[in-house]
Amino acid sequence: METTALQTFTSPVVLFFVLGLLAAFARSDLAIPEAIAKGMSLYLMAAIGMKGGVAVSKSGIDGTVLTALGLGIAASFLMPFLAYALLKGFAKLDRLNAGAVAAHYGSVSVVTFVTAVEILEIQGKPPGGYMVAVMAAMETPAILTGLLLARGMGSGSSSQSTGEMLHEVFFNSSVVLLLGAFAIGIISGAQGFAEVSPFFQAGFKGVLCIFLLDMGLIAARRIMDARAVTWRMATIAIALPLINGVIGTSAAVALGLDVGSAAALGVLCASASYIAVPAAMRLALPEADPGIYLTMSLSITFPFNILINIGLISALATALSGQGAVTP
Amino acid sequence: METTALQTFTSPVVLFFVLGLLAAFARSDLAIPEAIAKGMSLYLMAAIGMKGGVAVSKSGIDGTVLTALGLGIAASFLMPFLAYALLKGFAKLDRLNAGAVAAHYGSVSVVTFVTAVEILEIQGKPPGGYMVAVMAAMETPAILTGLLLARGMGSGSSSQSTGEMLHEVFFNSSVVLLLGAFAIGIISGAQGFAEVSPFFQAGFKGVLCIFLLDMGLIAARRIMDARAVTWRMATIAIALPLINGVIGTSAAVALGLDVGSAAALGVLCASASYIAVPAAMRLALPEADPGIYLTMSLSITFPFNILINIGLISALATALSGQGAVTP
Amino acid sequence: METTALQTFTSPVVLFFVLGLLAAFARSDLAIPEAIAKGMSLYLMAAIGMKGGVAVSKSGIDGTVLTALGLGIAASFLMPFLAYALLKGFAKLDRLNAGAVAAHYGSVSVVTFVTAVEILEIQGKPPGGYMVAVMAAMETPAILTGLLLARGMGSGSSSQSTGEMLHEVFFNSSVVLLLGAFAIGIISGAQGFAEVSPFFQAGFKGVLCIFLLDMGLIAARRIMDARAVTWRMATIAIALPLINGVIGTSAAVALGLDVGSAAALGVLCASASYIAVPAAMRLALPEADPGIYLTMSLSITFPFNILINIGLISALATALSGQGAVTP
Amino acid sequence: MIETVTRKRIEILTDTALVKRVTSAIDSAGITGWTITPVSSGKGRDGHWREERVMGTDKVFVLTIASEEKADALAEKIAPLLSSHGFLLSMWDVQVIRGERF
Amino acid sequence: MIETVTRKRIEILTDTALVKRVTSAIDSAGITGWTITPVSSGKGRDGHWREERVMGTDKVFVLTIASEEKADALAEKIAPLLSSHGFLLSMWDVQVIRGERF
Amino acid sequence: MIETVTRKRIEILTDTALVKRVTSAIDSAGITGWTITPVSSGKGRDGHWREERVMGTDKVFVLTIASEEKADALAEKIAPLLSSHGFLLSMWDVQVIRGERF
Ligand SMILES: Nc1ncnc2c1ncn2[C@@H]1O[C@H](COP(=O)(O)O)[C@@H](O)[C@H]1O
Ligand SMILES: Nc1ncnc2c1ncn2[C@@H]1O[C@H](COP(=O)(O)O)[C@@H](O)[C@H]1O
Ligand SMILES: Nc1ncnc2c1ncn2[C@@H]1O[C@H](COP(=O)(O)O)[C@@H](O)[C@H]1O
Ligand code: NA
Ligand code: NA
Ligand code: NA
Repeated sequence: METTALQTFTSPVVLFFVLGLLAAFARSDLAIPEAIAKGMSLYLMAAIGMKGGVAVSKSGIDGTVLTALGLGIAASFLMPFLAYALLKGFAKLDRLNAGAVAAHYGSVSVVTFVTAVEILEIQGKPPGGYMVAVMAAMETPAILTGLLLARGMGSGSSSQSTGEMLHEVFFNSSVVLLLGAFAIGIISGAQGFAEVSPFFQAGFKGVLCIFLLDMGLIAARRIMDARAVTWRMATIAIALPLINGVIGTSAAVALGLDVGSAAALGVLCASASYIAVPAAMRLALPEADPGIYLTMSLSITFPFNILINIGLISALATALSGQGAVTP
Repeated sequence: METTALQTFTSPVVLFFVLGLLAAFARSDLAIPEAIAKGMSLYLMAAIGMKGGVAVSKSGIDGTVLTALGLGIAASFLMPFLAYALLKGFAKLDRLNAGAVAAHYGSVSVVTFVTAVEILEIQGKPPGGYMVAVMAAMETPAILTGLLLARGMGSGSSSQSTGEMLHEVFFNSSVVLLLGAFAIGIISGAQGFAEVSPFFQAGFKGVLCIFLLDMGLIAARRIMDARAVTWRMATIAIALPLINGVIGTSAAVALGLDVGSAAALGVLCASASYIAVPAAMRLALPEADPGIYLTMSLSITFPFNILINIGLISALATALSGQGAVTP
Repeated sequence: METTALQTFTSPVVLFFVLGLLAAFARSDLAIPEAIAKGMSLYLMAAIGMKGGVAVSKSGIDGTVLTALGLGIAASFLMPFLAYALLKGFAKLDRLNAGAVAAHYGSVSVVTFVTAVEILEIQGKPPGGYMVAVMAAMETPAILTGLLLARGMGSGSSSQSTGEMLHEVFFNSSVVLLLGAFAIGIISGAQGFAEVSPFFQAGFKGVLCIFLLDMGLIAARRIMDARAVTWRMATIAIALPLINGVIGTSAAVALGLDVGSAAALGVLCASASYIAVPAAMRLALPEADPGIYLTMSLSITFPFNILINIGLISALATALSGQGAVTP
Repeated sequence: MIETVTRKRIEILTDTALVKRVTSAIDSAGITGWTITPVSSGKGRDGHWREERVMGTDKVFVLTIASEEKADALAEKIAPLLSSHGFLLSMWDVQVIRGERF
Repeated sequence: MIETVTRKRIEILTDTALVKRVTSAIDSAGITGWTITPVSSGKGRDGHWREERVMGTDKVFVLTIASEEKADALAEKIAPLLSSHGFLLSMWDVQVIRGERF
Repeated sequence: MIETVTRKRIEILTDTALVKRVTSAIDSAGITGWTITPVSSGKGRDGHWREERVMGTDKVFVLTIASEEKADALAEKIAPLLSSHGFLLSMWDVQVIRGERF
């Protein structure tokens, strides 16, 4: 654990995130142009999608893959209920905002996942390539649960905007790009990937550094501006990744996933969306306050996961796998 | 041919283009920021220019190079006449729009060329490095012919705007960047290129993937919005690349170019500009309708070339070269 | 010197800068999107910072490093006095503008430094990695001197804007990014850098090419528009880099720096800021004319340094070091 | 002298995600066109926001020129969404040439 | 109270490629300055367009503030190009400080 | 018919580096909000400038809607900076819905 935590904090990826946080807290004017930040996020999704697809084109799809997919989808559907209960009960949020926030915690953060993969690989526990598909599958179910919670069953929402929203949910740009690149990875395989790997593979960690620098800047600036977030909400933004991480990792180990994949699934459960879900919420629940859901997921949960929780989940996965198996 | 077509469709470059088309048809909100797209197009032109220049710095300039240059320039000057006749006769376009569209089909598409080079290299028929110079030389002559056709000889256009237009034609950014980078490639040679090849060479195919993703999105969105394009125009947008491709390839083989270079010249003839020429037309013929020329060249001809016609032209070049030579 | 000058002009990095100058003088519409240019400048600073940090993590900090740091800081504080005297005396600038321009010449240009490092490495005289820290340390002192000169000691400036300005000076984005990446390089060391080197190291020269293309475009366009710059100011914009370069190089050799580092320090002294200082001046001296200080530093001094002065300084450093040492 | 006529110019600040709601209201008010311009940041009762395209917190201005009558119809349609969707609407008279097209 | 004077503000939507036509009309009308702002997309009689910088289908707003007299001169100059070049022009009265510079 | 009220719309062109001077003047005039939009280039008495983000020569429009009284207070505050800081200010009357929030 010691080495783990230390390795985390000597990785340039994490250090650039810390630099972003510090620069924003010092009120430096350092800023990445929005077009560049958007371009980097598309690059990261295309690259991670392709790499996952190439991995699956080698390993094939077996029972473990289907188990992990099923577990991920179920988690995404169900996690918002717990989040909703805490948000209404403890943080006193109204139904609308509680449902919107819950959707974020059921869904996933691509960058948290990617950072976890980097860290797990350094620790010698690389997750399976199929985990990318699991991640893509976990993006949307939580949105449906969150809307259900926010609006109630017999909601009077116009069917037009529901259709628009469902379309947004299933064809939003991150889902399309992740799954599209995943399919391209499967079709073109290792040979096709070789042609483009200098771009998608060799450049990956460097781009991730600059992207995390930007995320650090944005997360810190947002929390300095935050008005709507109370200490109760902040507490939940720390508690949920801990709880969801433990549940996800334990279930994954219990169902037989390898250490790395179990940790990755735990991280997915622990992470909160701040790209796909906010976009869907703005359309489907425009009355909900982005100042609450973005600040919680991006400014509290995201740094907590990157800096602390990935390390904890990785250690937990190792411990649990060690108990269940003879070989460490 | 079978393997050829198959290889085309397992190449990530082509698959990303297909992904772009599909995402746009599914009305996904996936979009590449405009600044990034523009940056990628500049990168591709700088890289292809340099690579061509380095190749010529090795091979030198000989009779074949001059033949190819002459053939390309002649084709660019002459092809608009055929296009114009078809556009006026068959598609019933007025003189102005027929001339504007004809200019596009006489000029070339850099990205179609680049994609063809990638595919030809996979097929073991790499074109000569000098073809980049041929491409640059083919960009502008067609613009002059197109304007002549659109305005007639004794046109009453003010001499001020003609001067402005001619300047735009010869100093437009793609010509300057392509030829400039070509010259840099010649001057700095293989040794100078080695320093920058990780950027310009290793990253090339990956950037091309993302750029083609964007082109797929734009082409499909444009055709879904298209109002001005009739089925007759659409037919011409398929017929011209076929006809021009056959003419260009045959002439190139007849004049003794190697298979790869002949196919590349065929592809240049078959391709239609959607970067340099639209910009010139907007200045020189502002009354012509971009909804016609951009939709035809970008949304019909471009995908047709990428997905089908490059394969056909490559096969034709091989067949024709096989007839003329003893060695296959 | 002959080979040196020749090598400079066959390096793609310098050739792209020349291409930018020529394209702008020919009034081509070639332009790099602003977001891309900004992104590239951030990339270059992050990369150069990290590389310096990694070098220092290997070599450690010794007396030479501290000497170089002290020399750089002293030069940055003191050089504006000479510049100010010349600007007031010879170029007849008023106090305000003379102070503003002087601040630019005391501070440094990151891209001039980076280009010098590339050229010195080709010539087999790589500067020490710690020179990056020297560069970062030289950015700000000159701003303080320049303001003092512009406003006088007992200036009536409101304390609010002074505080704002000092904050800008010490937390401006280039200082934060350079020093932050430098620290990351030290912490993560060679092993951490290995992960991200395909991005930060392999891509570096290529990005520098495109960035210098843009700088060439901007420098030439600005001088064609220039109204405020007289021939006297232009003369100073050539004289100062010559004088400061000689002073800086000689002092560095005298204090025992190796050839490469002495040349690099000379280049830093010779270079004029056009990123950090203009931003600070706009805040602190909004009445000063950017048309003067940007045109002088960016359109005259910068090209002069890139095309001629780096070569001169390198030769001077070699000559001086040769005199002082037995081994060449 | 060129002849000009008076029309209303309406400008609506909206989240990028909600642009379609605004433009379909414009279309259904029978107005012939609209133009969208980018916005970088702002401050209101809900505090400060910045364009963060990755998170989708970017806003745009939708502007349209129309006859007074159609402009009023549009305002009527948009008014209920002003609070719930965080729109900001202002309108004023402008002179245009070739007024028949608006 | 600060003294203000009334001037005309003219806004012209134009293709990026044709900006120079507009700005030289402004210059030749004797107006002291202009400012260009970006535009992302729009819809008109010719259908929908989007900024596609690679293809050069981007548009901008050119805006200028001038005395009524100069503004009319400009409108006169631009009017013939409105249809053929797809320009969109609107103008209205604004108050400015230091009116002598316009 | 929707009820509208008249407010002043103020638009200030400023260097990006000096935005905070403008927005704090707005805040201290008691105005509830402001919006910033990008600008690409321009020409004035000091010649032509272009957005060059690397050099920090980019400008923006800061726009704010306020009651006449607050708008005048703001103009008063900004006026001294117009020349020294190169600001450009124009204002005009607009109609808004839900006028109580401005
Ligand atoms: N009524 C309108 N209000 C605002 N912008 C318009 C309007 N009509 C047209 N436009 C803009 O002007 C462009 C050209 O219009 P058109 O010439 O009608 O195709 C459109 O794409 C819009 O950006
Ligand atoms: N008459 C005008 N109309 C619109 N914008 C102007 C005008 N005059 C100046 N500007 C803008 O204000 C900036 C500064 O102007 P100046 O202080 O005159 O150099 C210019 O670069 C333009 O962007
Ligand atoms: N008085 C105002 N003038 C200009 N823009 C405003 C004003 N009030 C609000 N805004 C803009 O509208 C957005 C939403 O405002 P609000 O709904 O008050 O949070 C703000 O972020 C600003 O961009
Ligand atoms: Na989650
Ligand atoms: Na062609
Ligand atoms: Na200096």
